[in-house]
Amino acid sequence: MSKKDLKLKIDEFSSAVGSFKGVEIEIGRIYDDSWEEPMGPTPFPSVGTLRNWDRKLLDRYKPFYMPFCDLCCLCTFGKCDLTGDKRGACGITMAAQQSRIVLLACCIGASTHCAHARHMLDHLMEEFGREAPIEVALNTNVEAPNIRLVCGIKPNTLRDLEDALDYVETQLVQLVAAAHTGQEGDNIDFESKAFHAGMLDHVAMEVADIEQITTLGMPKGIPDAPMTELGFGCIDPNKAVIMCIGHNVLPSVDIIDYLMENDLFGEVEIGGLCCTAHDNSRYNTRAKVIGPISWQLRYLRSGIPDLIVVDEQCIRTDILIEAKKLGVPVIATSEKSMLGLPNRTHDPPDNIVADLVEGKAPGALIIEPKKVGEVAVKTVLGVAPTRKDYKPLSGDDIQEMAEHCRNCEECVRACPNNLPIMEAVQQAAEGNFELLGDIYPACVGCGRCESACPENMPLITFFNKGAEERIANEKFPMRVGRGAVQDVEIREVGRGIVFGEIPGVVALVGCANYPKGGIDVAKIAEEFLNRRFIVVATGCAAMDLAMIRDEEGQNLYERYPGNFDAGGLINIGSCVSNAHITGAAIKIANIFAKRPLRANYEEIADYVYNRVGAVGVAWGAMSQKAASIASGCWRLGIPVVVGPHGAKYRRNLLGRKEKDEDWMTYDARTGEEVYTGPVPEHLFYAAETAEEAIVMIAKLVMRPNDTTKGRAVKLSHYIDLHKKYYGTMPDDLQYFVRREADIPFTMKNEILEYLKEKGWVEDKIAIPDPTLLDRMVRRRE
Amino acid sequence: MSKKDLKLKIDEFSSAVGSFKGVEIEIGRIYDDSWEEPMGPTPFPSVGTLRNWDRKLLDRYKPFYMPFCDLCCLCTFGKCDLTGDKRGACGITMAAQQSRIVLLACCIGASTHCAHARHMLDHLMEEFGREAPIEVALNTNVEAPNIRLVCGIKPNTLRDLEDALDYVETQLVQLVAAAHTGQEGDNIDFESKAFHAGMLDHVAMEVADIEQITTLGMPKGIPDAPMTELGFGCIDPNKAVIMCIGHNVLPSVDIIDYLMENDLFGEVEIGGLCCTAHDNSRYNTRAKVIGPISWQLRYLRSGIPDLIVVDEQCIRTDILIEAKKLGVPVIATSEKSMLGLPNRTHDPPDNIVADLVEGKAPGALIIEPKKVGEVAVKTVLGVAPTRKDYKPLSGDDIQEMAEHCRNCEECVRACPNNLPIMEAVQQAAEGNFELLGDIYPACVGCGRCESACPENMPLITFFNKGAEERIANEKFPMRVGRGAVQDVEIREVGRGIVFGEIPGVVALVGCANYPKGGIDVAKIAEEFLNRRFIVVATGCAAMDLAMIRDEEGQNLYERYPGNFDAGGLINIGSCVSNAHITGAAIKIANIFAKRPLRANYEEIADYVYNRVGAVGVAWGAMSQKAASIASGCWRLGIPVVVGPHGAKYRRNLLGRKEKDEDWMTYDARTGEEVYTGPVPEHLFYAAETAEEAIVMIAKLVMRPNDTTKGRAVKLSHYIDLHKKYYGTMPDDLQYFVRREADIPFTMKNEILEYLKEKGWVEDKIAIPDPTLLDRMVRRRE
Amino acid sequence: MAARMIPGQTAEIAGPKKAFVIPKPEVAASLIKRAKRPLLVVGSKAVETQTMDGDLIDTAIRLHNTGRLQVVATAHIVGEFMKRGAEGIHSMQMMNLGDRLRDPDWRGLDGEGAYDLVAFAGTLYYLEWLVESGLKSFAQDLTTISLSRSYQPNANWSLGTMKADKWKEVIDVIVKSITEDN
Amino acid sequence: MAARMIPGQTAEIAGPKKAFVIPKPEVAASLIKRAKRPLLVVGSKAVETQTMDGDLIDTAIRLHNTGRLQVVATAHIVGEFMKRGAEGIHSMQMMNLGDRLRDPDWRGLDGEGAYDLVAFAGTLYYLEWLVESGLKSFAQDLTTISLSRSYQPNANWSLGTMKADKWKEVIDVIVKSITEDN
Ligand code: SF4
Ligand code: SF4
Ligand code: SF4
Ligand code: SF4
Ligand code: SF4
Ligand code: SF4
Ligand code: SF4
Ligand code: SF4
Repeated sequence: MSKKDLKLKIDEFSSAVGSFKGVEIEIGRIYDDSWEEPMGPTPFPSVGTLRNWDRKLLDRYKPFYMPFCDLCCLCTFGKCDLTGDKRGACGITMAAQQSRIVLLACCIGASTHCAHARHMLDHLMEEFGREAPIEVALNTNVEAPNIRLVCGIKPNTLRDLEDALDYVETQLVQLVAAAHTGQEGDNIDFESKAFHAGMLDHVAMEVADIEQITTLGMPKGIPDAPMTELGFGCIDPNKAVIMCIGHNVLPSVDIIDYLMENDLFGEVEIGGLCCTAHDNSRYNTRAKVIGPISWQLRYLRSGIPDLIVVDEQCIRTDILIEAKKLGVPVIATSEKSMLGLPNRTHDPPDNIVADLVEGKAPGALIIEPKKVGEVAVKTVLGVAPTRKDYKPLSGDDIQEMAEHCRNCEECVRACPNNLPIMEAVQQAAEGNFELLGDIYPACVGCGRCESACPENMPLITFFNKGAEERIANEKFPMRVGRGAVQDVEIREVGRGIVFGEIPGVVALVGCANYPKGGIDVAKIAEEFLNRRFIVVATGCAAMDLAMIRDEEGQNLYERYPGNFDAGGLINIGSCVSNAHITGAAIKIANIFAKRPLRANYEEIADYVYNRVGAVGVAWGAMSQKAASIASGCWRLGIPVVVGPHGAKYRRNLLGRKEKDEDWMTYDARTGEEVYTGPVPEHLFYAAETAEEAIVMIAKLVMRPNDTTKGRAVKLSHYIDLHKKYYGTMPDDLQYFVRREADIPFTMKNEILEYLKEKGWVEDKIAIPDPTLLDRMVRRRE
Repeated sequence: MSKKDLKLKIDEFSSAVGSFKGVEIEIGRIYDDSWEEPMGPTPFPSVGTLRNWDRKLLDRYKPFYMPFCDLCCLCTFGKCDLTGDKRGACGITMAAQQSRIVLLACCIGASTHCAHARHMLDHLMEEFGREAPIEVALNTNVEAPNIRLVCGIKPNTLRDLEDALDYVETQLVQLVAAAHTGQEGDNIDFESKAFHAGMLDHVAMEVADIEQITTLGMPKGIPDAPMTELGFGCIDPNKAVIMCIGHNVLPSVDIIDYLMENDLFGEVEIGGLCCTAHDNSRYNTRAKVIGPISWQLRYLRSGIPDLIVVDEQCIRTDILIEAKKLGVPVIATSEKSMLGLPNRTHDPPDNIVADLVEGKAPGALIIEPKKVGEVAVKTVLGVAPTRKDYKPLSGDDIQEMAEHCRNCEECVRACPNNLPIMEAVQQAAEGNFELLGDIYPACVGCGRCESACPENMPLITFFNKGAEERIANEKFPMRVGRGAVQDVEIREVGRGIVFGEIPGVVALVGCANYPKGGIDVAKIAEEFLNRRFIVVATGCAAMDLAMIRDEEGQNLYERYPGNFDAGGLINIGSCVSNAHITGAAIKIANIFAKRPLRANYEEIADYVYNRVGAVGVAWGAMSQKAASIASGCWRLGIPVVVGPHGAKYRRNLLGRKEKDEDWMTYDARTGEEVYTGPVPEHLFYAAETAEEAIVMIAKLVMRPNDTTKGRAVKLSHYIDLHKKYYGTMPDDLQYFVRREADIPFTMKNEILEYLKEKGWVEDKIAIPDPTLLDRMVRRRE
Repeated sequence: MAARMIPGQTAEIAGPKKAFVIPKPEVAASLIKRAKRPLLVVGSKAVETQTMDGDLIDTAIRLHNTGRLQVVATAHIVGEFMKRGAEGIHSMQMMNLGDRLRDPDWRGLDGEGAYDLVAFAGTLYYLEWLVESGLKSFAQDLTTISLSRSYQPNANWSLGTMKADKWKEVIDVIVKSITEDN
Repeated sequence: MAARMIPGQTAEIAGPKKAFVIPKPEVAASLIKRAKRPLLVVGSKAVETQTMDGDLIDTAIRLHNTGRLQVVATAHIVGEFMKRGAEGIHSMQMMNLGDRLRDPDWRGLDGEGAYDLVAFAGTLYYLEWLVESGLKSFAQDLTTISLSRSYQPNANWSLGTMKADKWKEVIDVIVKSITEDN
């Protein structure tokens, strides 16, 4: 399959059938005809193809801009002040500028996954052959819902994935171009372009995860994926410890292979941070998961690692400085992140090992994973013995240092969460490390406090000291990422989700930029698991939710099963596995509802939007990748809730529930436009507190298509949670109760009374066969 | 030619030779074997391939960072304060952050050209066939020096260009990914990546210009390209006036064709701004060139245009607001810049025309160029009569408005060039418009003053009024862009350039963000033309240098011939034509010096760097495209001088002439490392004044390879210009005079005395066969 | 008043248009008193913010009781007010509120008309910074006041950065002054 | 002195670390006088900048003649000094100068050692802004003073924004104070 046409002139051709001269073959677009589904309306959509769909959504969910800066500094006409109704030297307005930055962020995010997928694919095709057949999940025909939906192709082998990447790359370059000075001028068109980038991102992520699942023997969508260990406490510091950071599993795979082949797991511990950790554990559960992105600095400061291997994405860019403090070498493995290290890819391994062990070089760049495997293991075995005497700061050291505190408060001002660092340091100066320890769980580990401190106090190390005991106990089980949701699972739950009887699917994804620590993610998960929502998780969130135990000492992974069903807690995998979450939504439309999938984006998104009660939650969303992932969800009609730092993404996409005219929907049966109420109320929403978020999530799972039974279930959770966290009844039930039967039985009287006050009229809110697409109307009345 | 491997299974195949079943053909990389040159070392280089070369340059020319902002706001961990030695929450340092933004800017720039090339190519292949043979320039074999050099392929037909774009897209996505939070951490590696983006940009530009030259009958490198008219004064306001803005010629081509076919040039005037104007005039000289980017707003305010057609890049994003003030409709033609307009691509032309003429819609988005042609012409013919009564502001109006000035100085504070706007307004309030008129030539037309004015005074219109008379006379001849430099020209001048006897090639390129108006560009050009340098120009600069006349009323295009030879003034073309400038430098190495070209980047760049006395000058460099174009020059060893606003590109790349150890060069003959002096002294340099720039340019053309005769010529210009503009002898001749014979004869005594004072020693500076590449050493002694 | 134009968080700096520092508490009070329809926004940090009255919830209740302004609790904290017996406190989340405040047609929490002044207190610093940034550019007719202990550059008016004790006093003076007749 | 921390160009705002406003001319003078090796940078706008002495070139010559500091002319303007008979004025372009000032090993224009203080006057506002930004982050031990008529946030010390007449007076006081013995 190739999107290029092709003209071959073969001067001489000889094969078993005979030999010929001057054969000329001309072939147009070649599509795999083994896919009987006819081509849908929008194969390989360009920047403008889905604009009408985007504008439908953006008309309901208007951006509320919160400029993160009043200026634009993107060209030498700048800086331009865009405050209020000022325009830049290029004519741009504040609204367009904010959206432009959103677009850029989404392009960076999608490029990151796409570049990662491309890089891995080149490598994996070389190793496993271009024709290696794709295998994603057991009991699954729809192997690549995003690719099928967007591109209109059905990949069978690794090389088919290239066509998807070619397309994504071409489109991304178009989008990046649109951010140039003097290009797009309309903020809503910028938003639409950001949606496009998001959609592309899900294609790229799908490619990336398919590649690695196919070739590296990662779990193929199995609900009972094996358990691995997570946390500081799971690393045996008596072994030589390799710490792998990033998002590209390939170098780590070769480290693990080398350890296996040489039977060295008894001597060497390999622990990972961020997505590399997820993917390592999907590859081999002997690889330990240290923790999410926020643990990088604090784990380094523990002094435990003897070697650091970084690949790409979300690695601390000052890793060399930090490594130097520890006296451990760094191996960089990606052209995207070369860190100024000399390229030793073509040097003999033992030379590199010698230089690293002897400390002649602070690190090495090795692009070839196989060589990384050998060099890393040999190096760590050489380095570890030299670090036996390494001692982290003692309590006395810390007390002594703390005495130099100038009370300048710079640390607090630098802290994104305003943690009481100065106070804790002052306590420490008196030998009391309690407050330091209290900071630990709320701290996102960013190190800005240290960087700001005029006394250069190693504050992260201080917090570690304060939390010593806690850290020793940080050891939790985690089901490894299982990858996609199986077709057979979709078939079983599709009905329940679409009619609302399974109250919703909550996807906990993204990074660890939490306002109050990772524990909130676990609380959110627990609340919805208790209520038998389906909870799926990826990335840092999937780690953080592992970190609470109940009275019996069990964590959520132990208490809830891993199947995609009500009350299931599914670790999908690393960040690229997020494509399986949108994939599952797409598959509900395709497999359960039998909507045509191929290149049929609008219809599927319309289906998901109106029927699938899924909500994305990125409580600590930090990165540009998180921005593009969310953006891909929006275009597909899935609302996303973020934490308060998420407001820094420069705008929310907010519905106005009280504006009846905003919530008109076609009834596909009749063509009539009917009022369906504000469901879902928002498309992108930053909550101030976890409590607010929980209640909002419960509200956002409502869909026009809910049956009365389904709506009643959803409303009962919403009301219950509102009472629990706000201490009051919601004040907006009139928008969600469509008829009496929607009211949860146990609350009927109370609610009817409330509704009467609000002037509620039964049947004002319709329950149509809902669609936003004119063309989905089956007949007009 | 395709970079993909290919496996074809043909179930049935029937042709003249017979018919077969089940043929399976497997083909690896297919290269065109009609190119006998063997493949060089670096075909399709990846992000890291040329890193060593970059580091050699960046070791000499270290970035001096001038942070344009102390913060980073790229992720929700931010904003982070990076001042001094602070690090961001991701660990990034200030230096790396500045380079990261540079990388992003270069990626945006290169993406813009690449996306443009891709978009045009899709369209042109449809119209002219995928197999349309490439024709770039007369008397030329090396049709695509950048593509050959970088990719290692030799394009024969339009479709071959796709391979180059596929490559550029893949690489750009890798580079954008590297800007993600937590990827690259080393500032020099960021710079190297920015160089990579720049190199890719030149490939993309080359593709774009080859496409349009090949298919649209643009001049094929002819020295005597036809003259066209440039300026306000060349538009006949009595005709219906279409104003085309941007960089994509395709919609304009169809407007011109429609005018030709319907014989309407008597009634309709088509004028262009920015590169669309260049390319229109290359297509058909009846299309007029209004002016550079800076004239957009002022030309709009003249009230003359009756219809605005925008395509992409460098268009004012507030064009709809401005158009509304004039009462003229806008046609947008690109998915990159949809401006919120409804997509009318599939509506019947006459419906669109009716809506636009009747003012029912402020504009329309029409993606199909053919339809743009028809709609634009019909619309302008409908609109123009309704605008007959349009009057721009009268002197009385302006005086009356000026009286409301609050003396708040906000206009001046908003002005990038601190022009005395308030004073001029105050004069105007007294009926004296002189100072307003004085602002006109120095103003870059950005409109920020207006936007800042609390009284909303239309200040641009005020300046127009003040310069009324001048404007009426703004009508200059300009030779249209001729495209590439012919191989045969290279053969003739190669020797003179490489040995320094032609003192240098000065390329005046880029945008119009001038510190004191466009006249400086003309002055720079004139100075070097007088001295028989080769002066080439593109983009806005090629327009601005047209705008001075000598006493006989002749401008530079009239006074200097258009051939690529000493004293020639060559309008190369639009921004994408910049690829021909690097192309010419590459061809000198290949054609004159017979260095192998194919995928041989380092050697060619090393040659250009050490031997070709070319300097890029982007006096008004504004855009991200300008950043990437410059970046592509640096990697190829060509220094670039910008105006003072260019310092906003966040860093300069500066040599330190006094550090002898920085200027060591291999002698390819012996392998010895010898001191060759600081030539060229800088790689990227922002000058404060045009005078400073002129002297610096004269200095930067020196190269280690200069013959004594060549060096003497170059030194004489340098000294002469220094005396002229600084009023003194240069104080750094000791770094440039290698032996007595280098000293310009007429100045010998004076200079020898000066050198003696400085302790100059003859022969300290070597004249080797210079190279920075170890592998170019022919034998070791 | 030892007010300083130094923002709470280091990098959340002021843009070209920045809040006037409220020179003394009475000015804040008089801005609020002179407003036709003022709204006090109480954020999620109110419970942990100590004031002379106890915490900021208590202070907000005291202000609420003057009847001179409406009070809205953001996030989930309206329950805190109810626990303490306050009635008529509105509840609306920060994003919903910000989005409506920039809409000149919005009729307010009570449906009676648009607000002309909004004061913020007890918020997450950066969240207030962002919402006020949105209002600065997209609700130019609305007056915003930050009663934060740290300078909030994106408000129209802001208290300067000061110590906790000083701030308590300042808030108390403001409340007293509003409570007083005229 | 009616000094204001408002930058000359609207959008060239201050970052988290910003210049102290020089409270009175004498402070600027005393900073310069106390410096071991001060350098005065005179930019390309000097000729069009009026001072009590005539223009800024004249003022710079007056300062130069005190022997208390070195003077360097940027861009091409050293010729202006020579025309007026000044000797020993250095010439170096802004980029070359900025690049060297951040190098602690640079021995100065006279080869005698590093400067500890650099004062800027008569520059293009934005160019000074940028160069001082570079020095703020990459030459943290160097003290920079802006004598610009508008506040320059990236210097260590800057005059505040003031009217042209006022500025002339201020500059004159500074020069006088430097000229005086101690
Ligand atoms: S947009 Fe970001 S980098 Fe640019 S000026 Fe604002 S805060 Fe600084
Ligand atoms: S892109 Fe536009 S708003 Fe931004 S700096 Fe350039 S001219 Fe100003
Ligand atoms: S490391 Fe923790 S305490 Fe320090 S600034 Fe970051 S979040 Fe705050
Ligand atoms: S920044 Fe350092 S010195 Fe200042 S208060 Fe914090 S810990 Fe103390
Ligand atoms: S990218 Fe790094 S420096 Fe920039 S805001 Fe994010 S964490 Fe801070
Ligand atoms: S339009 Fe001209 S005068 Fe106005 S701000 Fe721009 S450059 Fe200055
Ligand atoms: S901004 Fe407007 S009102 Fe203010 S000084 Fe300038 S022209 Fe006058
Ligand atoms: S030279 Fe610059 S401003 Fe002019 S058209 Fe090209 S990119 Fe635009």
